[in-house]
Amino acid sequence: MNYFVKGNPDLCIGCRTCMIGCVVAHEGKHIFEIDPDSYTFNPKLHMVKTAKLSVPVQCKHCENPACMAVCPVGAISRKGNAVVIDTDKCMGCKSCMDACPFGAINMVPVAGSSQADGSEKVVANKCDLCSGIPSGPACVRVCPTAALTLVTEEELDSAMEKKRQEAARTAYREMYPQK
Amino acid sequence: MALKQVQTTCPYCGAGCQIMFTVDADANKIVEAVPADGRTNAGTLCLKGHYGWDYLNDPQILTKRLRKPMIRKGGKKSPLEEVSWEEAISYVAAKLTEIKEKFGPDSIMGTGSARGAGNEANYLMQKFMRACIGTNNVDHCARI
Amino acid sequence: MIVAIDQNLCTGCRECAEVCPAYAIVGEQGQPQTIDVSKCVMCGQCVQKCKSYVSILTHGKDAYEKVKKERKIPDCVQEPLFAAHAVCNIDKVKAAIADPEKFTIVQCAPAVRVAVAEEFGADLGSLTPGKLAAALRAVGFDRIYDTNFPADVTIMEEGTELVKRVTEGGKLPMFTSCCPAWVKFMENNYPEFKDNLSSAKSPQQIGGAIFKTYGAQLENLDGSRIYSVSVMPCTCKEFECERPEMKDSGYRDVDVAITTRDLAWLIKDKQVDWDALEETEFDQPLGVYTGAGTIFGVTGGVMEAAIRTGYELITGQPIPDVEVTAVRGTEGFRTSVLKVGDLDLKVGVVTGLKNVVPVLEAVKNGTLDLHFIEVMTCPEGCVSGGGQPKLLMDLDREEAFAARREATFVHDRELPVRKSHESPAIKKVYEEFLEEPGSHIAHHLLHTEYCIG
Amino acid sequence: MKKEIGSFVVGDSTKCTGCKACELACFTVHSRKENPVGKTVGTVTVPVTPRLYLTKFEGGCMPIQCKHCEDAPCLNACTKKAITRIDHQVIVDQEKCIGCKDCMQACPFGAIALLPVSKGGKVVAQVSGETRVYASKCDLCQGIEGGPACVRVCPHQALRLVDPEAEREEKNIRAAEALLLTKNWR
Amino acid sequence: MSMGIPEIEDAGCLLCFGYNGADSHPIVARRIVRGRQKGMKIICADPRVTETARISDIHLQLKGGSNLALVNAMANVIWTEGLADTQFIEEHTKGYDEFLKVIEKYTPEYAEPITHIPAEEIRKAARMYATTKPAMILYGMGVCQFTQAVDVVKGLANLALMTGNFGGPSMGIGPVRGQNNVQGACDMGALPNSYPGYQNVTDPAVREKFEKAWGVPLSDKVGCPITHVPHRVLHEEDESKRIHAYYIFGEDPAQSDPDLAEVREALDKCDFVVMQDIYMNKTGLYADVILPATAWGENEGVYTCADRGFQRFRKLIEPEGDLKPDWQIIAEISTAMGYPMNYKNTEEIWDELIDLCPSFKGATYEKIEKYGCVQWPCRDKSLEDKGTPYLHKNGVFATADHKALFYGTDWHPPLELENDQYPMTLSTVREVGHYSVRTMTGNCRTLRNLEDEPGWVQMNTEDCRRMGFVKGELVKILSKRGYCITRCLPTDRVKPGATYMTYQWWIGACNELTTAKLDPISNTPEYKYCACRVEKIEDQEWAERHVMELYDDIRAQMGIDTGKGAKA
Repeated sequence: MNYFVKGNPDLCIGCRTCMIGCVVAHEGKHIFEIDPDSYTFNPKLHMVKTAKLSVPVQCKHCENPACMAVCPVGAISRKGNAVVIDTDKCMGCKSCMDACPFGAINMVPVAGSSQADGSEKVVANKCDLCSGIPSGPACVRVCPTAALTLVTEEELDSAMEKKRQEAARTAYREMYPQK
Repeated sequence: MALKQVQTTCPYCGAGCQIMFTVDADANKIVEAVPADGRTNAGTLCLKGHYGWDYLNDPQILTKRLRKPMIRKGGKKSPLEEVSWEEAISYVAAKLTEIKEKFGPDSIMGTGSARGAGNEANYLMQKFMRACIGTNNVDHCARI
Repeated sequence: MIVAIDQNLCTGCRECAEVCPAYAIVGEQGQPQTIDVSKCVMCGQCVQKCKSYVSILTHGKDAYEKVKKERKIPDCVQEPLFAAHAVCNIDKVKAAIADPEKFTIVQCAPAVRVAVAEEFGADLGSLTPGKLAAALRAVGFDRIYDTNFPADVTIMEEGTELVKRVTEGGKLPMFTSCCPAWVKFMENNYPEFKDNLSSAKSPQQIGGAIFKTYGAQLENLDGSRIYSVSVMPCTCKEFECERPEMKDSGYRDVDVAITTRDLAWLIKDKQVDWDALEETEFDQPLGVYTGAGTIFGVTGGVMEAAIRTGYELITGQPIPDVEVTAVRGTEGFRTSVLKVGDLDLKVGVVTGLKNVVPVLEAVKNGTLDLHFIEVMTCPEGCVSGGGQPKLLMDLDREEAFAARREATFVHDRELPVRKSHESPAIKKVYEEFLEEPGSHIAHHLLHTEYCIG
Repeated sequence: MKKEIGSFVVGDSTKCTGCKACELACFTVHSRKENPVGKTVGTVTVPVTPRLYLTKFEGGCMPIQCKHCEDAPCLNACTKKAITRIDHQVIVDQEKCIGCKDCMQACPFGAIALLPVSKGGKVVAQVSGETRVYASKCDLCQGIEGGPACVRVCPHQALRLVDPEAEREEKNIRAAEALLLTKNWR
Repeated sequence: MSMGIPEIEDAGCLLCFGYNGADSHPIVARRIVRGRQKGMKIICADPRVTETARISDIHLQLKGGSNLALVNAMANVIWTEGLADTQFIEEHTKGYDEFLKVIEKYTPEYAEPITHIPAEEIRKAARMYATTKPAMILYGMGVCQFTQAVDVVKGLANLALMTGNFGGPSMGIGPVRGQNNVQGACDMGALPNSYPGYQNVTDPAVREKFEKAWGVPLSDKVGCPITHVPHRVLHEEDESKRIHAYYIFGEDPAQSDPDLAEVREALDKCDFVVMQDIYMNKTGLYADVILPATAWGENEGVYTCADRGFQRFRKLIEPEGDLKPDWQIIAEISTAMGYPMNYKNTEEIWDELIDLCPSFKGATYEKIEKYGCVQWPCRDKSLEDKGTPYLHKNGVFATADHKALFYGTDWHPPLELENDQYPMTLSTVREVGHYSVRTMTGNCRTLRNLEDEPGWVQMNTEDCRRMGFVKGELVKILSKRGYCITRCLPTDRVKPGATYMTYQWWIGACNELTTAKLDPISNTPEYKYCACRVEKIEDQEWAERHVMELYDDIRAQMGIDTGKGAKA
């Protein structure tokens, strides 16, 4: 089962530290020394603010990923506990962007690359669970209110188990209220 | 490469968060900033705390660091010319003294700074305005 | 078959099955469809709907020419050809024109003059009767007559029949019989209404019968030398003229019926430059017509024409307002009650064959009591017929039908005579030939018995 | 927001019946630029050259057309530089195309076909007399009033114009609201 | 702040009045969110749906400019429903009866049409605040930046006094000071009316002490507040009062003061302007002399954070260029003018000043180093005195008789109301990713990439639909005083007719529009309320280019090669 990071609207205060953390983790610390327009600032999670809530939204690393199913060049695959995009294969056809019901994929230019007409290559961009980056998902680490949590298979399973036991207990209490 | 750890207070909002910096003394540059266990921030930082320090290497995105004292010698609209500290200090001292004698101490206004300067600089500024210039005309942006 | 579906072109989308009013198209979704001949009324709505064209990609570069030859379509035609198509009889017409022995008479339906120009790039619903007549002359017909004239005759016959049924307690309600697809539908599904059908033939057949008799006299030729061609907005007219009983003139009343689209092909085949044509008149005396005749092309038009004359037949007074707007409109079924003297004439108009079934059921179980019901198979009368110029995009349907309908009413308003019985040509044909409506000769030539087959 | 990436039309084989109204409409609105094509079939004197292609497959059928890729293989493959991006949409210049077929091979969707060029109501011939062809692909009805004709005429709403960026923001909101329901997941 | 920041999360109830923690102090917002998780009740009074409002139990979405009406109405409910802590009022306060006379007419029904909040909601909020102990009030610029700021601060204090919410932890009333050392600058006496340690300049005894310490006679006249400077330069007749020299240190009035057009004119007309700063900025364009100082990270000293905590800040890297620390520049100028100031380091200055201020006396460098943070008052130098987490312990107030004074007054509307020519209202708000005038964060690469010129104007989605604006479209926003161009951000978090802008943008500079009308006592401008109008820009291409050109012009004036275009 894939892992995923999810935001808790009750804790999130909409400050977007996670979005910068994500870019720093993927582009590396040298971005604090180079020209800010020389790399692509492409957070892989997106802050959503409505009257009711503020929370970042990112890829849920589905088990039957709709994006992987529609990719015509097989650029999307499972790697470890995450669903990742190989941006070398990707040609920006946006099928995955259309297929994803969460809007977790956007299109970003690849700095320094160029197409035949001189414009920058543009490819699909989504959360890769910081695969290959030490200390795990940066967004979870930098969030000041711990609104982001990494949900692993084990945690999800144990949570389900706990809920089922609780359900059993309540069923039991219906029969024997005093116990 | 000699790395040293320095804990300091964030220069931005009033929460007074403590940040632990890793500094490369030889290259005289900051390597990393991580949250420290401060009384108010307890090991967390916001985006300005985490990522608000790389202005120090003067990327000139918005504007640039002032490096040398400058005076507009040709009057109001004339260009700024770089001068030595001695010249600048004496020029300012002379001008302020001249205006103080001509119009009195209350015709000079000074400001403190609620930002990076620190308490000691603010103390000296108000002491300078009160003791040296002789006026209480000192204020800062707490009011705006 | 008059209307057929090409098995190799049909993608099985069944859009035609949805519009077919007789539920005559069968086949699985995605498989080539077939027409159940026993149910098909050849109205051609499937031909208007089908978009599955001969594609270079799917059927190959030379498939187009092959299909064109199969369907005997003139070589100069380059327009897209579709799976659902109607038969093309242009070769028969060309042969007849070329044959010195045959005296070719052509008659043109009311709805053709408001649509044929569209095939030459004119705006939808361009009214071009003058150019139409000129084009028919240029193509080489010997006599250019107009179906609007027999339409006026139909009004005389059918109007009289209606008055007789109403005043002498004949079988009611009386249904119009000028739409051959409706007649075929009734024969297939409601033969019990046989006697409710007006015995009058359709204007095409009345015209055909007159041209081969009275017309022949005028040309002092023998009827056998006349080759009668009709240009119709309808694919079913070809079926009607081949009906066994349509030979009261002693010969086939109408030898062949071609559609508006066929006519356009014929004009192009003869290299006639439509834009350069000078307007001319239809030939006399059987080409003169009234406003009542020309509005046959729209739904409610036959009813309005019949009332314009019927009113005077019953009250002896001219109708106060020649424009009987009460029966106009495009809804599938609408009724109204018209004060005709002291008679409250209850009339109904049906357009779109799917709307006639509930009406028939209502008449059967007595919940609907009307005197006279006009039935047209096509969505908005003959202007939207199966043989009319086919629209590339269905988005333009409403605009096309509305434009053609408006052009028909404009033509009606600009005509000097707007009631059939006031037409000089009608008076002349009755004086010289038909004596009076419902006379023996009129009954022999212009009326018939349906539901034989 | 400023339009950043290209829109595209996508079909839905669960709704498409395969009637080809879209192909005919696509050809009609595009051919009118250079040919006297009116509203009726009779006015057409040139071959039908659609820019989307009804495709049958075991699961049913649907039209296939260009996605206007942001890093378009066809654009990159076109050595003649006949394919450019105009207002975020990938457009083939009919005049420049020499029919080398590279773009057809580069496109993973098969969204490009070689079809005859027609002008002034006639097929355009080359010096050799053969018909001139060009890489025909969807241009999202750029410059045509009312937007993509295929979407407008489809009787079953089986074609959808996708504005990926606008839809992404709406989907984001729905996804965020779902997080309200899953926050007590453990 | 009377309480400490960590205490926020243990409060029973928080009345968050005109304060948006999420954008101003994310770490304070963290405490609010944790408090919420621990079951803290939240009442949020704010015209917008802020993050705090979003998770609040009661959101009093009041009409801008109606603060005092709401505060008085809440007081009215607490009094009429007998929820007041009469024992606390008896022992620790004065002036309760006169106060009651003022708020008598402020029934919730009276306040409803003014505040646009249903009377029942006001009752519910007042009851929740009065009956949930301990209850804490946090307020911010939403209270201070009005012409009735001081009255509303006193009004909020009344609520705390009425309900006995003083003297213990997680209660009291707290202005969450915005900037890192604004509390420090006030502590150090950079105020026209007070010496360091809030000792009043008009108090002869105090003045005498400082005259003795500094060896010179001192003026007893209260000085000129910063917001009076434009008037004192342009319209002051009395030559001895007209301001001829302006020594600006660590400030950027040409960006952060209201009615920038007037500020620019004043800077232009002022005979001699000195700017001592770390960055070239808009004020620098008008300065006659520029003195480059070391920036944070290149020097060290003490800051005072929002809850009165002295904390050290330390040098990280050596400064490049011919720079001096601020204190050294001031000392050298003073010495050059005949008043010698020679200090070896900041600690020497610190030791001098804490001995002059009784409430700071005990906060030596050594103690701050040891405990990391010392909240004043800390009166005893011994290490046992660790400072004061919260003030007014056991209800003992700093007045002569240790009793707090009630103060009631009537509400009056803001001074510039919307009219037919300017039908909407503008209020300034905070951008979480940038700080103050943005010369520091604007040069931080990732902060700039997250949010850059020309900023946003938040507007109600219905208004946007009516005016035909889509998200990100450049619009022109105008007031009587000026205009600027910015991007439209339609949001449901804002009520129709209201617009909100952040003030640190050079192009989307909302201070071109703000009014310079001041609170009579605090002289704070009414940033939170002025009349404005928003206009559509037809040619968006021109607008986008125009914004880029404006941005590059200003940067070129500041001597930067603008090859590197900003991502507008």
